Amino acid sequence: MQWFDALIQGILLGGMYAQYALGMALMFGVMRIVNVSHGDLVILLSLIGISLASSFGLGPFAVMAALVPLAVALGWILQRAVLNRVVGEDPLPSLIATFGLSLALQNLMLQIWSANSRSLPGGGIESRSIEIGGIYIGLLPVIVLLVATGLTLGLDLVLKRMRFGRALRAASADVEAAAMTGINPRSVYAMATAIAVGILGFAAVFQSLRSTVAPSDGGAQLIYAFEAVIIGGMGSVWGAFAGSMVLGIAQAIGFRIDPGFGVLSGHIVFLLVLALRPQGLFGRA
Amino acid sequence: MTEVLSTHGLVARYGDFQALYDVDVEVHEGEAVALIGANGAGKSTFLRAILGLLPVKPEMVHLDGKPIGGTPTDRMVQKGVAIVPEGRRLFTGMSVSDNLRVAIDQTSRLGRKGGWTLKRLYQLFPILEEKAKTPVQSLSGGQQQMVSIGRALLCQPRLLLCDEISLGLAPRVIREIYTALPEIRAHGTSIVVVEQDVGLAKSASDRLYCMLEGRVTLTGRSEEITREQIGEAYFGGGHAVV
Amino acid sequence: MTSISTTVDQATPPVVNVRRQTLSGVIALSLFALIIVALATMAWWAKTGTIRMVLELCCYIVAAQMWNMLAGYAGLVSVGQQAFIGVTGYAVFVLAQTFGVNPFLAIPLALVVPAIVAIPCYLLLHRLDGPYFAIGTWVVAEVFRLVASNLGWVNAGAGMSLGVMRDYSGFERNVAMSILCALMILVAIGGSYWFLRSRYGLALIAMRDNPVAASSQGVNVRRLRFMIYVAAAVGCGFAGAVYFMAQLRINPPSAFDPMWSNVAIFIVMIGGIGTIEGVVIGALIYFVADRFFGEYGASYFVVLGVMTVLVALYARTGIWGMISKYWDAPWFPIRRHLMVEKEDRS
Amino acid sequence: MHGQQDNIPRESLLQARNVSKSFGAFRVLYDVGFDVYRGEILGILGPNGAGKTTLFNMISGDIKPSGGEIRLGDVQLKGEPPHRRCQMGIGRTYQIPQPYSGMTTFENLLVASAFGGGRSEAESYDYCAQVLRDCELIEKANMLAGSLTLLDRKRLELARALASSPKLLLLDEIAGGLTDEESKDLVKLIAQIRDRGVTIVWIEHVLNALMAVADRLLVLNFGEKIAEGEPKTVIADPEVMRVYMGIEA
Repeated sequence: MQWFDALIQGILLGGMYAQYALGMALMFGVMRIVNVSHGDLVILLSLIGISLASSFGLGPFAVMAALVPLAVALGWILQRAVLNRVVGEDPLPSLIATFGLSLALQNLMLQIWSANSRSLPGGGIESRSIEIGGIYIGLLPVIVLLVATGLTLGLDLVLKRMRFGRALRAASADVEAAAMTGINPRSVYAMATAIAVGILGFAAVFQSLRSTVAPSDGGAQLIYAFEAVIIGGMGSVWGAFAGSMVLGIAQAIGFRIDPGFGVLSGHIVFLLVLALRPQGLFGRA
Repeated sequence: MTEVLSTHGLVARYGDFQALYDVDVEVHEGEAVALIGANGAGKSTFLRAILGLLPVKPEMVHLDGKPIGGTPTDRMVQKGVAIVPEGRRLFTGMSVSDNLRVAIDQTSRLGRKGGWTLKRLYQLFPILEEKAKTPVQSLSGGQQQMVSIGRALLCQPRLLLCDEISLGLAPRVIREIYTALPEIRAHGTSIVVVEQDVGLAKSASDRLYCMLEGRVTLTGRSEEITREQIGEAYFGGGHAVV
Repeated sequence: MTSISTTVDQATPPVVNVRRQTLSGVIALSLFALIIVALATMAWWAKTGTIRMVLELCCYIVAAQMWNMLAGYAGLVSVGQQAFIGVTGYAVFVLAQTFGVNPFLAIPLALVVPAIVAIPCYLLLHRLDGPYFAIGTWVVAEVFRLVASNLGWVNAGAGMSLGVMRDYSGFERNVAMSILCALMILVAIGGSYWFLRSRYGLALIAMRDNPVAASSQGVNVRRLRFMIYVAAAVGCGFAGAVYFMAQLRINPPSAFDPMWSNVAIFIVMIGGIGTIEGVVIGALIYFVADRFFGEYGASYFVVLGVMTVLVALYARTGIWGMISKYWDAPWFPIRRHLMVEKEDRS
Repeated sequence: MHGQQDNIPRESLLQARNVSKSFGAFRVLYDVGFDVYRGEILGILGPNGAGKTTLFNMISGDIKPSGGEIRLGDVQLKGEPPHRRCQMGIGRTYQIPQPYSGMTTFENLLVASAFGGGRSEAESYDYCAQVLRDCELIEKANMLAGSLTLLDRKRLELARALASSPKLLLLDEIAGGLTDEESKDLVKLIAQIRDRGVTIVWIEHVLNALMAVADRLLVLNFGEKIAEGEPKTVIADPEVMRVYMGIEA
């Protein structure tokens, strides 16, 4: 029973991680870029959300309504101003640029919001839970999981069905050939990053509802997103989703064994996947 | 005849290495021009330079008499220049129809009009309709080439650049593909074919240019140029072709 | 190829001369020797505070040079070298404090640890592509931090102190630190220079320029990358051992602090990746900036971050790259300049 | 012709048997088998996309065959990484020159000499200077390889392959774009290399150059061997004429 509970909690936790991982999988799939400041962007958005909530007395969903468009704009600017200049064969420039960005963002946040942990008041939804057969399931984690599933489904549909999705897939298969078909790679990239960061707008609200955030937390979120993408196997949004579930379950079970072992057991599953199935659990060999 | 495309002293380099030297080529409306030459002669580089994939000065390439050298590739496509690239360069992981849809998407986004529709394309290459849902990577080489040509046609080009479309295909398939060229020209599209196969190039073109070492060494009407002239231009002075 | 020379079958080809050193190199090398001596004798001419500051700078230079060898030559971009810094730091504390080994003997002994630990790390991580490799190294460093935080015999999250150092007088400690500084710089900068000048340096640069061609020319690219990774782990370990010995305290967050990577990357990128000169320049800039602006804390790091972004966007070769474009006077010349004599054959 | 006499028993240096290669559904080489005899120059002809370079890549170890086997003397090459094959005596050039652009011409050769040829550095200096002279690159010894012209890059490819002291030298289209005079000199140089005991396989489009020096020819089309043997006989083959330049005989 205890382990079944851990499994459920793990899946719910996975819903949170999926919201970080989707954007990372998208950006890597399309541009072969890993944005090191991915986690810092979540934290930045969270802190902006918290400030909005406290200054204007907004509820969590109003904050989300404000935050997601802001995140989309942020992503678009990030791509136009920085990443479009460093996309290319050599992974070093993009890595260094986003690394520097991460350093700057973290310290900028420290300056503005101080090192204190904060959280978003949720008006009670963060503590409500339902009991099913002796297992307490938090309402908020369920919402998180549902939103994550919806986002994955939506992104998958966009990629498969929409004009923009086709352009994105074309650019990720062969960017030069895509340009030869009339696609402007830079705008497609900008849209991709706008979506990737836009998803972080949702993640930021949920992250700051379910726990506290502090300027230095970004690194951890980046690592979770990264682990989920690798565990799931690069190449598809559902791979990233499934990888997030595995990571969440690994952490939840580890946490049951020993509270100090939670995050570590996620890392260990990641390293095991790397050792035994480097293409990822659901990736093509 | 009016000129669709012309290059004037076109020079292109990869880093420190100069690949094209003062190349002057012109393509008239409705005309088919062949570009021949050995490997490394600069034929593909020439196409890449036109398409904005290599940095060139604006005045080096004219489209309809206006300087457009160095315009980004996607904008060149919008201006009506499409390419069937060497090696086909299809979007792997996507179906035949999705590969074609990408081109349709872009022309409709930009409001470019033209005579090519999916239906018409399927009439030209009926096999593609049959394989519409098949992922492109599991097609045969010839079918892949048809997708690549189809994708370029759906960009509604006024000028179609074909880079070694016979490469690695069986003679029967090559014939099949080359018989589509007159049909394409019938739409008023000018064509530049880059070929290694001299016979094919001669029969498919009105005029031809032979390149060697980044320079044009021979040009003239295709039916007037002799095999000996080509041999000399192809390999450098003194060599006879077989 | 107008005249194929008849020397193809000539039994004794003319002896050729190859120039390896330049005037600028000789000057720089003399300065380098002077600096090593100055470092080694710091205890006799500098204050304890200065020695500590210089020691910190030396540790950063070593970490930066190791990152430079990894990212600038071997194409292995790591952001997790703190794993080896921390592990070796801990090894020194365990050896000296728990097992009573002489602390100065403990440093060379502890260097075995990163060498061994690096092997499984590399075997796991080398499967990851460019940017993923980088984050992978970070995960490994996090694993080390978390393990150290949970491990009872290194006192878990509370960390350890190096009480045994109290057996030595302040002067004795200063002497040790001075000599260790000199040794570190000698090994990291001198050693890298020696390596880059050797035949392996040829292979390393060839591999950086074109790994496929290098391997078809007989260079074992996979082994060379592996060797660099292990060597960089040991180098970082050396810095970690010295740094934490001077600190007298170690705990998981400080031992495995990602700050090490931040600083190393800043130094190398600003100075100029893929050159030793770049590391020296970058380290000096960092040192000066840290002295004057370090007190501004966070905003100082914002500036460092923004500068790193700008370098990645507009000046990939860093300061030394810009200098050497106009001024061909390397401080650490590694070229082999063939002296071609005008052949006086008729 | 410097060809081998038929009455001398020929010793096979390289054997390829049933070699095939596919990339996904795309078949590049199919069931190709041939021998390269010690001391000969084997020319390989074929249109673009016939699988010639793929064949070289499999001999040098850059890619793995999908089927079949390749032997060097008595050694099965399967599983040997490229650097080992180079040390075993297989030297190659690339069709698109692959210089170490940040190193000088001289240093480019040193890498091959020290690692492929197994020489000490001091020995390499003399040897590489000699190879540079032979390949007419000595004047450019201290230039960065990245700034060489295409012609010099091709020379560098050949020089670098020679610096690794190969038993078997694989040349991938090194004559393209040379003037007539230059290509004659190249032929002379290649003959000299062969006379020093190096076995050569040469992929080339410049037919006259190949005809002047090859002992045998092998023609590929669509990944299959369509002809092999005495150059004059092979080139007169109507199938070869049709395939090679699309000229109906």
